Amino acid sequence: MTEEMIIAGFGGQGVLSMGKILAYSGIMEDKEVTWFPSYGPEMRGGTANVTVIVSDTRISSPVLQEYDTAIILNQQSMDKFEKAVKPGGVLLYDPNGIVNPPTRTDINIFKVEATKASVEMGNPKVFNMIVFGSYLKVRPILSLDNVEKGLAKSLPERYHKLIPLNLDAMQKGREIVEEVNVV
Amino acid sequence: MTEEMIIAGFGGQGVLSMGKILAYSGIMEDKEVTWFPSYGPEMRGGTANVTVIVSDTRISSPVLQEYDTAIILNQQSMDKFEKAVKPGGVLLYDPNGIVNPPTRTDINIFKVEATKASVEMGNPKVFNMIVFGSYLKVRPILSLDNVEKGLAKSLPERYHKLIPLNLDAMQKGREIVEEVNVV
Amino acid sequence: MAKVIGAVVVDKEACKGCSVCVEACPHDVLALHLEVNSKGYHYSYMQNPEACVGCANCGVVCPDTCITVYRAKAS
Amino acid sequence: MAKVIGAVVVDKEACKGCSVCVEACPHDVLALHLEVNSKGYHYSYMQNPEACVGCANCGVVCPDTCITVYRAKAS
Amino acid sequence: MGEIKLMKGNEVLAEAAIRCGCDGYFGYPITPQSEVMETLMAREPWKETGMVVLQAESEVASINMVYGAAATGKKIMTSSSSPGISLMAEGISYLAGAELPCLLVNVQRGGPGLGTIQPSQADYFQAVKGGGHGDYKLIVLAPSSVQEMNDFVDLGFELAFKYRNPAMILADGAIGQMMEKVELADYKPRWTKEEVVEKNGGWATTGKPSSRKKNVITSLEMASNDMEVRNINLQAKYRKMEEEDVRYEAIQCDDAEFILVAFGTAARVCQKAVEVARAKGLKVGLLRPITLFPFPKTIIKELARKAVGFLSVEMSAGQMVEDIKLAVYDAGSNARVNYFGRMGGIIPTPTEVVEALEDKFSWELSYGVKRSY
Amino acid sequence: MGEIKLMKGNEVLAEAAIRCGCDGYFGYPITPQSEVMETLMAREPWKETGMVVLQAESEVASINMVYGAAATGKKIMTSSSSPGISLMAEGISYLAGAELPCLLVNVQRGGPGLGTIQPSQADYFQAVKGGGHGDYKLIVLAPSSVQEMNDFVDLGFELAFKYRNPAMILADGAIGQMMEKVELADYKPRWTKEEVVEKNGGWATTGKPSSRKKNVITSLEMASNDMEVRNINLQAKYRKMEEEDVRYEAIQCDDAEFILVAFGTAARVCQKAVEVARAKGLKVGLLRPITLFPFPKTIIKELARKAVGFLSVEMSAGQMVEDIKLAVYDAGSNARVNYFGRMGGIIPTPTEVVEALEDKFSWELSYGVKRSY
Amino acid sequence: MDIQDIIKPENLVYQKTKLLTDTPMHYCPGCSHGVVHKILAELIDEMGLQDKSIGVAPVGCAVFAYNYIDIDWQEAAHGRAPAVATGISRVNPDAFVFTYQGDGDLASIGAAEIMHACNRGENILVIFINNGIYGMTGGQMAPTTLEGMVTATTPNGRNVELNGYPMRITNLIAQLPGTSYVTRQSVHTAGGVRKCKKAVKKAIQNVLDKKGTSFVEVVSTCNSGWKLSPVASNKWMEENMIPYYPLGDMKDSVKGEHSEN
Amino acid sequence: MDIQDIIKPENLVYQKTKLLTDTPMHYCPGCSHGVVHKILAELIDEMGLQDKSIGVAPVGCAVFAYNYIDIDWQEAAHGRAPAVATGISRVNPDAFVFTYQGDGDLASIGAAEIMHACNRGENILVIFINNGIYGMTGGQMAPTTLEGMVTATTPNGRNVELNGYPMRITNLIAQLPGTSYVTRQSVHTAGGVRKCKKAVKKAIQNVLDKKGTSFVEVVSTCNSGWKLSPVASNKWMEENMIPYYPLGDMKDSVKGEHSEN
Ligand SMILES: Cc1ncc(C[n+]2csc(CCOP(=O)(O)OP(=O)(O)O)c2C)c(N)n1
Ligand SMILES: Cc1ncc(C[n+]2csc(CCOP(=O)(O)OP(=O)(O)O)c2C)c(N)n1
Ligand code: SF4
Ligand code: SF4
Ligand code: SF4
Ligand code: SF4
Ligand code: SF4
Ligand code: SF4
Ligand SMILES: [Mg+2]
Ligand SMILES: [Mg+2]
Repeated sequence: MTEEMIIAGFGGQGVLSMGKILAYSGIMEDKEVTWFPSYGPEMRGGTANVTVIVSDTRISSPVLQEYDTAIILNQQSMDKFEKAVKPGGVLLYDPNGIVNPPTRTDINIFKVEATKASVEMGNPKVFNMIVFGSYLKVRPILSLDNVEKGLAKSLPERYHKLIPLNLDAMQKGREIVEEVNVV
Repeated sequence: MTEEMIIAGFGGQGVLSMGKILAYSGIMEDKEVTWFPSYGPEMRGGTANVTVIVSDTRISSPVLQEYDTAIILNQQSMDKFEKAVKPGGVLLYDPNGIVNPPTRTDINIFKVEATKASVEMGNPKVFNMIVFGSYLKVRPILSLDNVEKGLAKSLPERYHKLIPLNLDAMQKGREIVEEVNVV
Repeated sequence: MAKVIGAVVVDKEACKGCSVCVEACPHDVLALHLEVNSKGYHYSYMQNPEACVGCANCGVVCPDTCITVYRAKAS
Repeated sequence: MAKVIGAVVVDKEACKGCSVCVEACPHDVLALHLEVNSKGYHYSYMQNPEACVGCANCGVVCPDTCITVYRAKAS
Repeated sequence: MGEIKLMKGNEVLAEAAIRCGCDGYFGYPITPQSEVMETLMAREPWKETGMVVLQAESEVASINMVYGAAATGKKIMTSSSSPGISLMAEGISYLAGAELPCLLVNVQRGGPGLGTIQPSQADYFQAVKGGGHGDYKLIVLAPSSVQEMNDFVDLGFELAFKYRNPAMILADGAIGQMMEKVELADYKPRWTKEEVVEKNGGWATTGKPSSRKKNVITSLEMASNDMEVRNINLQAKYRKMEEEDVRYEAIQCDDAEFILVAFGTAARVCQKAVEVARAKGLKVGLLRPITLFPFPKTIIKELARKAVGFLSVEMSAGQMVEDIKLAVYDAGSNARVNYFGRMGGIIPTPTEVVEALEDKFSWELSYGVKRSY
Repeated sequence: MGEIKLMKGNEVLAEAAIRCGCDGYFGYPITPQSEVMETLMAREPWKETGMVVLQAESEVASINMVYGAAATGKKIMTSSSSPGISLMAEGISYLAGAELPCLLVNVQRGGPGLGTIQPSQADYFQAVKGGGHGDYKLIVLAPSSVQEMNDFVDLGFELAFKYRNPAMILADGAIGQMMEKVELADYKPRWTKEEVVEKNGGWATTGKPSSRKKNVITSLEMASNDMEVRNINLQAKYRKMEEEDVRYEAIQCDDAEFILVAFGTAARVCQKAVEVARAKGLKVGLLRPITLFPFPKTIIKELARKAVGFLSVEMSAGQMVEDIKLAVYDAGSNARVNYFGRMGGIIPTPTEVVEALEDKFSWELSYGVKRSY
Repeated sequence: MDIQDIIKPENLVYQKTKLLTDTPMHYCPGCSHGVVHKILAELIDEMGLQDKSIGVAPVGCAVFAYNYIDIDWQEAAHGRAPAVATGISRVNPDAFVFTYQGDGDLASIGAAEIMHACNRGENILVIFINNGIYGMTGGQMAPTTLEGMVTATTPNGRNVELNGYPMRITNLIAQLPGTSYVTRQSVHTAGGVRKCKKAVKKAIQNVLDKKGTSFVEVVSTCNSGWKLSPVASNKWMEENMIPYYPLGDMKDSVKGEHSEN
Repeated sequence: MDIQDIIKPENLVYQKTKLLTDTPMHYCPGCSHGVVHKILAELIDEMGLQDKSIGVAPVGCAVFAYNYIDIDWQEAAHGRAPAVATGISRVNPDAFVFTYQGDGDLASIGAAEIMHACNRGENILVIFINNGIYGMTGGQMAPTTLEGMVTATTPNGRNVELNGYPMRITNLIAQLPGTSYVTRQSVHTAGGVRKCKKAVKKAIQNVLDKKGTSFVEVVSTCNSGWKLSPVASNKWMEENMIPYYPLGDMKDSVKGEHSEN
């Protein structure tokens, strides 16, 4: 199994930490992982993205041109990464702020109203965990057990009390994700 | 004709400028010349020397290990350069301050009491020209005409009035130089 | 004395929603909009247009020079 | 009050003939020798040894620390 | 087994430094390696192991702080990225000239000039041929994973002290910025004052006791003869490194007709390229130099006897390819050496590498024999 | 014929700069090249031609002053010696990245570190492979006489402007310090403001008139793609230099079985060595690269077809020898390439060179044939 | 009167100067850099200096300044802008040359270059953006970071014992005989912006009059680095930065006048 | 009493300290460097610091200082002695670390390093030999060269318009909060030498007491560079250098005290 993915959105949406939890969860399942962020000043106020690879075997390049899965959280990232999803791959997005939704017909497109749901849950900070939950629903590459362990590992001790809230958010994401049929 | 020589003594004895006049005189005679000084802080208060090569043909290295002629003006230089004169070559020295005079028997040794003579002439500054004169007596590689031209070239305009004095000093050197027989 | 009235035009797409103009306005004319522009910023707009006196403070402090200011004598 | 008398020993070979000690001596004891040492320097020596009071000024200012100073009560 | 963590290459450098008993880090922020110092500052090792961490006013200052601290016989390091390393050129030449053990890290970005902050390998020449003046060599280690970022800190210090020579970890922005699983080393205590004196008291400026002559750290010799002796000794040391401390990894080279040669991030890509090529039926292997100096000449010479050709895959305009050619030349082989690379911060893809291989060796691939001249 | 003078290499650099219409010199004192600035300051060219001469606070400042002034399209130069050139590494990489024409002079001394002030050629790698970070090349000219110190100032500027690239004169302490007969060039006027705009207004920061877009001098590209394009363009420019501007001198190479390869002062020595060797009946020639980059590969390839072997004679531990080997390798020749050199400020003697030749090629000299592997 | 009646060309009182390009600035929302750029652009326009101006951009957040003001620019190596400007100005004595530098650039890595350019009295304007931090590289300590201030390299606050003291480099600059006008300004209020503009105008005029180096420090915010909102940053700056870096002219004289010390 | 009666061990009042080695100094006759070396050697001996001392030699005439004082030494790159000393001192907090630097080394190429080491309050002693010239390289202009002074690079005298102003860097150093004791001395008279020694002693004690950076400028001669005899140099220095660089303590406080500016 090898999952090559990108998570892309605004800085501040928790893109990098979502990737980190995913990678840690992979480690808990004894997989090889790489996590490679966009870096540098272009991040400033603009977009942030991270490439995550989870694999059973040694991983070659941490930087990719094509992805099995793209999680897309703003319009700029949609413009940049929709075309980079491998045929047959997955594109998961939050429609909030997306003016031009994806149009490809050779990939599987899912949408999750995570912004809305996080506001409903009264905590915009769990936004990324809702997205993460919906991703795992669509691509069940890791056991939820190990994801919980990964979460614990990637959060500093003092935030461990927030784990249940995060798990709830993930559950929410599993529930609200829906497939989109491009016509 | 190729003359490979070193002039060595204290800083302040006019070693470098003697070399320069020699080289300029060479140019006046359409010869190739190089003039290569010792340089850097070791000069400070210590010894100074210059390697001069005058040749009919293109000159290779400006730095030499062996010399046709060595003009030696203090003990340190004697210690360093007596051994570097080619067999059959010339060593010319001023005995002032020389504690250990040269001992080689396979070279031609000349001495010139230039310090003394310059004091007698009432002008210690012409010391180097006395030495230069004696050198040209021993090694008449350049015509005196061209030496006079070389002198004019190497002195700034405003010192040209000193040329006759310098020529006198050279004449003095020609007169007082004497061969030394090592026994 | 004729009353001076003003108005500003905010370049909505250029605005980064920093709120510096909001703070700088002596007459509480400006506010950040609930909506975001295409870059995701809550942009500045005239919430109380009638209060504007065209003093240009907002324009002067805006780091992205998004604000054009007009002033006229009230007729 | 017993008169203090001094004497200095100049390391002739180490001396560079800079004359700083000569200048520093309050009693004009020192001078540069007409002779040179093996490095060609006119070295410092006690020209007026009787005038020395052993104040060590010469030693203190000598950059090459060539001067050793002695002082005794005149007997 | 040591502690397992998910960490960035840059963070691991900091962690490994603390754990291997490093005494001091001096650095100046620059992307993409600022996390090294940031991690150290957050970890506050001065409270834990006594390790000193100081943000210098510049890279020029950093490298000279390293000089001063390393000359006291302790384990000292700095890190920077390309333009910052250039500013260290004089200091590095001094360190090499004075034979001071220390660890330098270059997390390379694209040049020349201010360039880009994206990963690059275009400082290979600077690292192995000498960015500074004079004849000198650094021991250059090229990690290709976060784990090696961890391991090479200790190894770097070990080699640096073995030879009294600066060692450099030549990484790139990708290895510095990416997170991978890493097994951390156990803590080694810092050398005590006594241990420092015992190990390095023969040359280090530890304060002169009456029992020994003064120790002087310098790279200056006024007399050319003395300076030449220094140089001869340095060269002898470098030959010894070439004999004793070459490191590389050879992957599927045994039956390979074509050898990809790549280090660092490019080697990661090439590993995949080998898979892709083998799947196509091409007999391709990968030689990954781990020490860039001393360069793995001997294995290249050996491989040159059997292989049809080498493809040097680099994130530069082609620098290491020269060292491969030199090794092949020395072997008297007529194996062909080609280059493929990307520049300006771009990492090549495995597919590109295989295509380049097929393109550059199209003749050999058609005729299946070594080209003869 | 121009004015004939007896001058030091360093003095001539200054004189030639004034005469060729140089607009500005920025430098910092260092032995063995301080006479360059000293001569300029004594000549006061600002009164004569308008040329500016400024003593900077450091070499780091000098090279960045060169950057600023050169970016306005004028003829700007600096000079230094080895440690000072190392300090310029970042600035040189910036100059190359921003493609600024200018003239740099390195009057080399022995390294590494503070080293010695005596002549050396150990900065060859630094000059031709890149002391700074990133993929870039300088045009490198190696004078071997005071006359060439004169001639290469104008030539250096010419090439620098032809390619919008920094050029370097790589001299050494011997050439800088020695006096020889030199024929000075006639005065060329400095470019007027209009001429500067006409020639370089397309890129130089001359002040933006409304008639053109703003000119920006930078080496930065945030996007890797753009940075790669810059690099590709740079590489294309370097290939063009290799095609159009290689310079060398071949002495008695026509019938030579053995070729000495040497530049600068070492080439002077080798010229004598050729005489000595020929007197012994050895068929020896001398190839003197004048441009070290672009390196005279083609002639080496040609010579490699006939010659038994090459001996690279250097005042370093052996640096240029690698470029000779690379050229021979590219030629597919099996001519042998050896190295002989002295370090630390020592100039080899002609006799030593001939002995080294006889020693290193004793096999070939006995059997008179090319060694086959 | 309706808004649309006011928004008419004849009522225009403030708009973007044409010397600011259309390229959107890459700065974080609320960053002081944008305001200072605007001041410069306006003055270069108003004073008719576009064809005489050569700007020197630093390495720092303002590295892309060259994209925003429509004049010729050079991008200098980190800290070396004063040397670059010296080079330009010496061979183009009639150009209006200025550097635009951050506190890391000017006071840390470039300390020697700024001191010496000012000591030589280079005929240039120096704009010094003191935001107490390294903005571009992600918020590390700068020489001007205040005691106790949290940055990426002082995560527990600047400890002066370990990290040294916040440096008032402008005070030192003012004492160098090569400088003629040295002032400290801020741009966080409309009044501040207007005052600062006046100061920069005077500084530019000094350069045109060849009076030596003019130096304008702008005490600024870096809300990203400070991890505060732009508005909160301005407040924090007023309460913390300005007391340590008090605003006002520090020197207004002619080049060559020696300091008292 | 005969001279030979006076020259007896029991009458010895002044001799070369044993911490000065037997290597003859390479300095020109009468050069101030030798005197300052002697002061340091005597104090290190008297204060019992030989095994704690690590000296940092500059690039400049004093590059060979390590040959003359019998302690451990490091030879630093030109201008970088304060960074080198910082490195030493930070990882060896109990060592007595000092730099010995010339005016070119400290005030020109090394301006950033000295300012920052002093600003951080590194616990080191800085000896600053201000002879107004670059001695080692043959007498070029230094930042401290006086107006009108002839050097190899100002053959017609320093013209402040072209070459900038003589820099009183010590005055600036004194204002940095990291310094505790900053003083300016001279060694051209016996009294001066004794005073200077006292100052250096105090400075060393400050370092031992971890009070921050101590800085001793010694206004010096370079008779070779000045092209005067040693004695005439001393006179010239008194008449020209000292008025511009007046002697005396500039700061005597504790680290962390801020300057007035
Ligand atoms: C030689 C070198 N060292 C370090 C860097 C990394 N770097 C880029 S900007 C910067 C500091 C920026 O801070 P400042 O000058 O205060 O500007 P700001 O971003 O705060 O406006 C640093 C350290 C670099 N590009 N080059
Ligand atoms: C990087 C570098 N630049 C320049 C030099 C040449 N250099 C050696 S000493 C020196 C200046 C010495 O002057 P100063 O520091 O005043 O010491 P002094 O000799 O007067 O005691 C210079 C420029 C060098 N060695 N290294
Ligand atoms: S012009 Fe003045 S009153 Fe009107 S919005 Fe702007 S700041 Fe407020
Ligand atoms: S100051 Fe400018 S960018 Fe900020 S909110 Fe107001 S209009 Fe928008
Ligand atoms: S000890 Fe005093 S009196 Fe005696 S020679 Fe020396 S300075 Fe003169
Ligand atoms: S001060 Fe010392 S070196 Fe100078 S003359 Fe006196 S004894 Fe000799
Ligand atoms: S990081 Fe700071 S200085 Fe840079 S743009 Fe953002 S707010 Fe401005
Ligand atoms: S050159 Fe000057 S500083 Fe150097 S030793 Fe001679 S007198 Fe002293
Ligand atoms: Mg800043
Ligand atoms: Mg000096």
